[in-house]
Amino acid sequence: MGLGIFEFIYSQLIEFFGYTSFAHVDWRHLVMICVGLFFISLAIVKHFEPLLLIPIGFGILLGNIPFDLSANLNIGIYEEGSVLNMLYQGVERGFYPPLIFLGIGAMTDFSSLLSKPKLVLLGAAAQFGIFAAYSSALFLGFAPEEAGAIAIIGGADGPTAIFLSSKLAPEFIGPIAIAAYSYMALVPVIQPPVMRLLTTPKERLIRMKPPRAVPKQEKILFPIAGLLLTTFIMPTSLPLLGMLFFGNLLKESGVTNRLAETARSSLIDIVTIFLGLTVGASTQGDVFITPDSMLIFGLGAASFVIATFSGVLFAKLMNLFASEGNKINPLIGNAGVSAVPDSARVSQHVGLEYDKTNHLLMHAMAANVSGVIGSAIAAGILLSFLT
Amino acid sequence: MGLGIFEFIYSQLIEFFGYTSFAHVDWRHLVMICVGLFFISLAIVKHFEPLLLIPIGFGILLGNIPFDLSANLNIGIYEEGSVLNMLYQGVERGFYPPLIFLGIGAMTDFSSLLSKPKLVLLGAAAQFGIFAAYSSALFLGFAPEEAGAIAIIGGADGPTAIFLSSKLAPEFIGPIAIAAYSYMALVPVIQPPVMRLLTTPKERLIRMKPPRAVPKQEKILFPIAGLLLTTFIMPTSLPLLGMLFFGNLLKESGVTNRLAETARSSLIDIVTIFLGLTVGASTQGDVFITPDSMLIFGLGAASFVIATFSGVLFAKLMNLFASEGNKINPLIGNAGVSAVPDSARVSQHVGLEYDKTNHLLMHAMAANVSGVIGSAIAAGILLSFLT
Amino acid sequence: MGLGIFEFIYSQLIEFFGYTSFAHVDWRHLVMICVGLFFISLAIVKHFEPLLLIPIGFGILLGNIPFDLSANLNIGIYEEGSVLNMLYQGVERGFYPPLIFLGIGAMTDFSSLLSKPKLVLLGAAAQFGIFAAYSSALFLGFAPEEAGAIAIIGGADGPTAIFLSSKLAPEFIGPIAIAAYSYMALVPVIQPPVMRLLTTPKERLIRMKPPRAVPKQEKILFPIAGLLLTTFIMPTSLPLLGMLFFGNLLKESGVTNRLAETARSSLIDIVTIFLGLTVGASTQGDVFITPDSMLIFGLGAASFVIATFSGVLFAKLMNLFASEGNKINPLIGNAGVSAVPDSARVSQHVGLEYDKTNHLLMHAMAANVSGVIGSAIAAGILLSFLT
Amino acid sequence: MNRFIFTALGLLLTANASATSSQEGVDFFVQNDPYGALMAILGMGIVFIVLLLLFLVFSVTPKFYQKEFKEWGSSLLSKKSKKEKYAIEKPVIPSVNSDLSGEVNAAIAAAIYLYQSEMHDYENTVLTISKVSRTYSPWSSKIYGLRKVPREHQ
Amino acid sequence: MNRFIFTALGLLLTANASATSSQEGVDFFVQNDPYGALMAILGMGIVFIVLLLLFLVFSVTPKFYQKEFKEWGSSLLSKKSKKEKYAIEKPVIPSVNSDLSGEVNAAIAAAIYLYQSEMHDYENTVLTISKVSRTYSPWSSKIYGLRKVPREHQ
Amino acid sequence: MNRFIFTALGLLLTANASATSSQEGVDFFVQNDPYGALMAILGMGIVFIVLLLLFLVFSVTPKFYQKEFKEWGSSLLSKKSKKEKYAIEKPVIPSVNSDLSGEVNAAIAAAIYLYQSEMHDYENTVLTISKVSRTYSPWSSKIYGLRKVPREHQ
Ligand code: NA
Ligand code: NA
Ligand code: NA
Repeated sequence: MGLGIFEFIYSQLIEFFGYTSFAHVDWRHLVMICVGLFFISLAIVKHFEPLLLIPIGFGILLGNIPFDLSANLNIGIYEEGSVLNMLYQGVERGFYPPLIFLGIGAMTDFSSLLSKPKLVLLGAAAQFGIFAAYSSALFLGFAPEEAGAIAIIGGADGPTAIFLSSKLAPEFIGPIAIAAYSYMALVPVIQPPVMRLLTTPKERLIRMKPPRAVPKQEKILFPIAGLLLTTFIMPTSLPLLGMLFFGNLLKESGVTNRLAETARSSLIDIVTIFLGLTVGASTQGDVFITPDSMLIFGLGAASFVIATFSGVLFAKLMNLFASEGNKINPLIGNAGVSAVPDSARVSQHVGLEYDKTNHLLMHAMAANVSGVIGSAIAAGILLSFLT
Repeated sequence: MGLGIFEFIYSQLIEFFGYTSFAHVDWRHLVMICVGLFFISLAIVKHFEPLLLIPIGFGILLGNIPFDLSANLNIGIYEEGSVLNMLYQGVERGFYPPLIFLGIGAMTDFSSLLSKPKLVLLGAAAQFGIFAAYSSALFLGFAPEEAGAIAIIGGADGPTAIFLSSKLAPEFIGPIAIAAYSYMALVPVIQPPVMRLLTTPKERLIRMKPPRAVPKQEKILFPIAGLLLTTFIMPTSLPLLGMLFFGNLLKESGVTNRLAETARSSLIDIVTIFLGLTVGASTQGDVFITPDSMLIFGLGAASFVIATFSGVLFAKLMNLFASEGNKINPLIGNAGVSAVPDSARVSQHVGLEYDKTNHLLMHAMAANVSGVIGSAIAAGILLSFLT
Repeated sequence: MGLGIFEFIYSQLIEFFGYTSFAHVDWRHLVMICVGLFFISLAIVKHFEPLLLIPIGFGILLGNIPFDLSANLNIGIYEEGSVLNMLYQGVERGFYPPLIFLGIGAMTDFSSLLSKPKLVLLGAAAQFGIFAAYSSALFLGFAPEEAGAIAIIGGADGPTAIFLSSKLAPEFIGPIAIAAYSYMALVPVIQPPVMRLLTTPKERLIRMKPPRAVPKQEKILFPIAGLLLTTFIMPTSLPLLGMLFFGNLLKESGVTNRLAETARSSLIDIVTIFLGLTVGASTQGDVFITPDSMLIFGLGAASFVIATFSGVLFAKLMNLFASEGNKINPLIGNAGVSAVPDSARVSQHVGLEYDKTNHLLMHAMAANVSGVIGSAIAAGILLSFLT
Repeated sequence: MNRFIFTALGLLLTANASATSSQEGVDFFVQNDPYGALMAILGMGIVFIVLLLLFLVFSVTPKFYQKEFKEWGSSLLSKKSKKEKYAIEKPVIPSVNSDLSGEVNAAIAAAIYLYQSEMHDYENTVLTISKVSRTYSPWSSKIYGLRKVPREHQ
Repeated sequence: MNRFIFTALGLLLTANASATSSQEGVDFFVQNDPYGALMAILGMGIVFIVLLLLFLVFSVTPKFYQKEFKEWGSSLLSKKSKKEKYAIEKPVIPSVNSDLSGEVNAAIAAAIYLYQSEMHDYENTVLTISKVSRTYSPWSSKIYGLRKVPREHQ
Repeated sequence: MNRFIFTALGLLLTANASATSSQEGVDFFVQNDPYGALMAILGMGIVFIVLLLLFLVFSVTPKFYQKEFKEWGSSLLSKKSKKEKYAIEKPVIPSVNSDLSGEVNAAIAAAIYLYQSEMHDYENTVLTISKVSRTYSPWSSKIYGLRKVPREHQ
């Protein structure tokens, strides 16, 4: 009987072992766990986009704790009924990105753009990274819808990327979102070399006129006129731009402060937590580590570089037509890619390296917020043409 | 080949044009866009109910940017899967109104009512506007359920109107909600003439005893006893009144301040943003501008006027039975319609016109919050009888 | 004709009466209403867990206002489409408990545990209450899944109990949740006698070394290592522990304060309101007052007592192997059951009775938070073995 | 005639009436109430009944609780809460009887000015009003005037 | 050749073009745009058109509104709001023409230092920037420097 | 007998065990564990294993990180963060060794008084406790005492 008990306990331990992650783990889970740990330490040590990298990084850990899927335990992100799956619906259905845009609208001051409307064009030029990535993705054999979803990484805007890929290529949401957020965090590493390469020493010292103070009425008018102008031409950018301008009107109207405050604090925070965590958790090693994912990462990096190129070069092009005193410092061209506000900060940093009193931040912000609008329009175009 | 390219670009431009709103717009969209702009400027310039009119007004803009519905782009409020449609579920299923009532309960101080319980009857009298509108709607040919949903506009309470119409006549939610919120915003315009018409100069100078300070225990008892008394008689008012009294208990219990604080800030703000935006967006010109909508607007105006009449006249009736020194200033009768707190403010304003030291606000608030309870009960009655 | 009218009104009154709660109430509703009132007064007068008892108590009132179910009014918690039913989904699908754990993680300082890791074992020992209750429930004739769900009451953790019972025995969510929360509120009544019974006067005076200050790096490491260690062995505790450690990383990382702040304020408050209210409302007298419910209550009480026993006795056992100066005051053993933070406060109170300068709170908190982790693991085990 | 009224009342008070199915609600009103008169009478009747009940209960409550509730409360509560009770009730009695002093009137006027000029949403007014109501017990006015208002404005 | 351009433009400006069904979108691009060149041209074109429109409108707006809008506004608004208007516009004109004084430069530097050292999320930067932008009208700088920054840090 | 234990341990440590389907979980326990004894042994065993692991890891961590982690950290971090590190660690060493001074005891007593008298929810206690824990490094106590408490009360 003593033997019977031990046989029994033995079988129990086997049974128990089958429940643990050790029975299900493979190298890809471990690789992804390392990626998650890397994201978390990047956020904590280097302070790169911590509001995104901490949730995504921890989400990667959550998503890569393997278990017995056949047991119907309802705990994995791809199992219906699990809490992660419920929260993931907001990503899969493209529900979170417009809410994030609502919050961003409620916290963004468009004064810099209103003060110098011509800088808006830098935000247009940098979208070339998107369309170059679209061509490259086609060339690498992706279907047009997939190519469109991948291309949007070049928009340097996480919510836009998630929104568009949820519509065009839901199977690629994970790698596209991870690529977009990773490169957004790495903007301070990616952009400066390109900026230095394309500018002359003289150009880097160009001083721009300080922005004027923008009266309240213009700020109120902006979200209203902005909505009508952009969405009448490209109605498919409505979900993103509609919410962005709505949030901005809540902020600027002056009579709905409490709504604006909630939109830019609790609401956006809750959505950020859920979005980051589930995007991270969607990267289960066994479905995430694929050749396609690697191609997507490569295309993403290329599109960021190309977008920076186009932004800086277009600033130089605009200078050909600008009178003396109205020249644009091409070091703000990179900010057109969006990646708010990191790319604007990069402009400021690089600018200060060459002239300690030349503050480019405000001008770069104008290009920066235009880049957000520009890539939301580009997303609308891809959605229109590829649906 | 050069010709080929231009032919091609030509066909592309046609294709592109088909995607823009210009290919789909008609006069009704433009009319609604003007209405939306009017609501927004009313809120900003005149400060009429901005927390409602800004989201609704901007929502009207969003909802009237037309696009190619046949393309299944999933961006319109009536297309399943769009973010606007998801947010609209809370309106369509009557989910938001109880949450708004939760927040209102958590921010309302019922002291004024507890201090002078007899003013509660003003809140009953003003509900006559609802039933008069019901008769009128029947007379104009609406079916009983539709008539019930339309009649509730006279309750002067937006969430109640949305809740009841979502249950009785979902196809009319849009016009009913817009009518209710419009007239609530216009209370300062609609009510004063009626009040002046029905009162004598002497009546307008009646001074009422200051309200007593209400002990904490009574305030705690109120939501509990209020719930049991009202919902045992009319259980169908449970979704609204249950939440209202729950919010109030969170506030008054003194031991759940953090829950009350969240209910009356983040929670109600988030719901207000979503409710306002989607109610506005549900007014797509092509489905909204109909003869029925016009009738609904007319009935709504009439019921507001009748409700004000009944409130003021009932105050005068109560005075017939009141001893000297306990008379009610009939200028607070209008506040029984609810439209919290605008109608109470109207009482205060009109009262001050005739006597600069006679503050009617506190007394009007008692009638005002009773009006909220009264119309929630009326909604319960209509729901009971017409389901 | 006069008679006709009265006959008509008579029939109307009968009709109306059929709509009121008076036509549907039975003694069980009234009993439950008294229970609800008792919970509310316990919270207000005795300050026992008011954040739980006020919503649950008021929810019990809401759930026991009876009405004509056959009328399809869509107002009851068990009727699809009602607002209560929608909010109840978060309980039924086990969606709220992980969100509560997220908030708890974001507000919990694990320093006390990190400072004295060996106290973690008290949190393990107290879980014996769970498994003893499991045996007892089997003995009383419950099926294994039901027994598992009932047993988790001994974990003294409301969200864990709701989570597990939603997975194993959804039909018992109501009584299990009510039992768990009731006994958690009654911890100051249940535990002290057991603690006095099992300890000698000398033991009660043991002084423990003050906890050391824990460096920031260790605090950051804890949620990450904690996640990997616990969920690799028991992946089914992922939904609860994953969220707990995620919330804690948001708090400790130092770079995501705004997310942590939202998680521990608006987010947890909103979920607490909804969870409490709907758990309360799910106790409709006619489905709640059953012999099974009574057995569940009995088993719950027993498991709380057994858990306290095990915690205190294990502390004494650990002292057998501890050197002088490293002894544990067994008065903190009870805190291993979790019931955060009430059981830790009980340790402090009872400790002060015997020595006015011996503060056990910090040490008890270490056992307390370990108890939370311990019962989440126990829930994972039951879920694994019984699914 | 009276027979019916009494039977109806009797039925209202006893609980053995078989509840009629409300499914037929709409049909019934379609046939019997083409002008909405019945709905108006029943509706206003019920609204008045419910609110009259509220009126009656909360007219009686203050008297009731000032005797019974206090005793019950004091038997339940510890000495600590006695202090609280006084803190709550002391201001009550004088403020009920006293006329509005000039000072209080000024506080009301100021509060009203505030809400006229800048407060436009539900919460603010309600809070303003609750502040006004509290200023009737004069020594609490300063706290609310100084501490609460700025926090609500943000 | 020009015929096509004009016809296309004409069609863009008149509203009677029958919108083509977009269902065929993907198929179309599969067949006609294997390298993405068409998408690039059309896409960049549309992005530039939309943002050029924004540029044009908001280049014109300030001039437009400084004449018309003000009059329309002043006819609508009461005397109270006149004060506000001045408060808003006074700082505008000098700050546009004046060069950056040393003091303002210092304020910018301080703000930038702040965001470099501790602010790492979107909101903070945006707020910092909006604060910097406001410091161009010097007398508002103190308010923002002292009151807002600590509140945003928590 | 030992054979089984070692084989079991071996299987636990190697990863080639075929995971048994857990679908049969309930059936298994119905047949083999009518009194719950097996569940109790396995359950308590696993709970103890997991928490023992936590205990072991976090007993070792402090020593480990005080050597290695610091060096790794200092190689990664710039000079700016050196200051931070000192700010964090200075209070650590003295507070571990020092006995509780009277001052600290008073702080604890005050904190405990606070939570006894007015704080009744999870968060407040946890926060109180975290504040108490921080007062062990005496110079931080004032900040928490003055700045945090009022904010958490609201
Ligand atoms: Na962009
Ligand atoms: Na009303
Ligand atoms: Na526990």
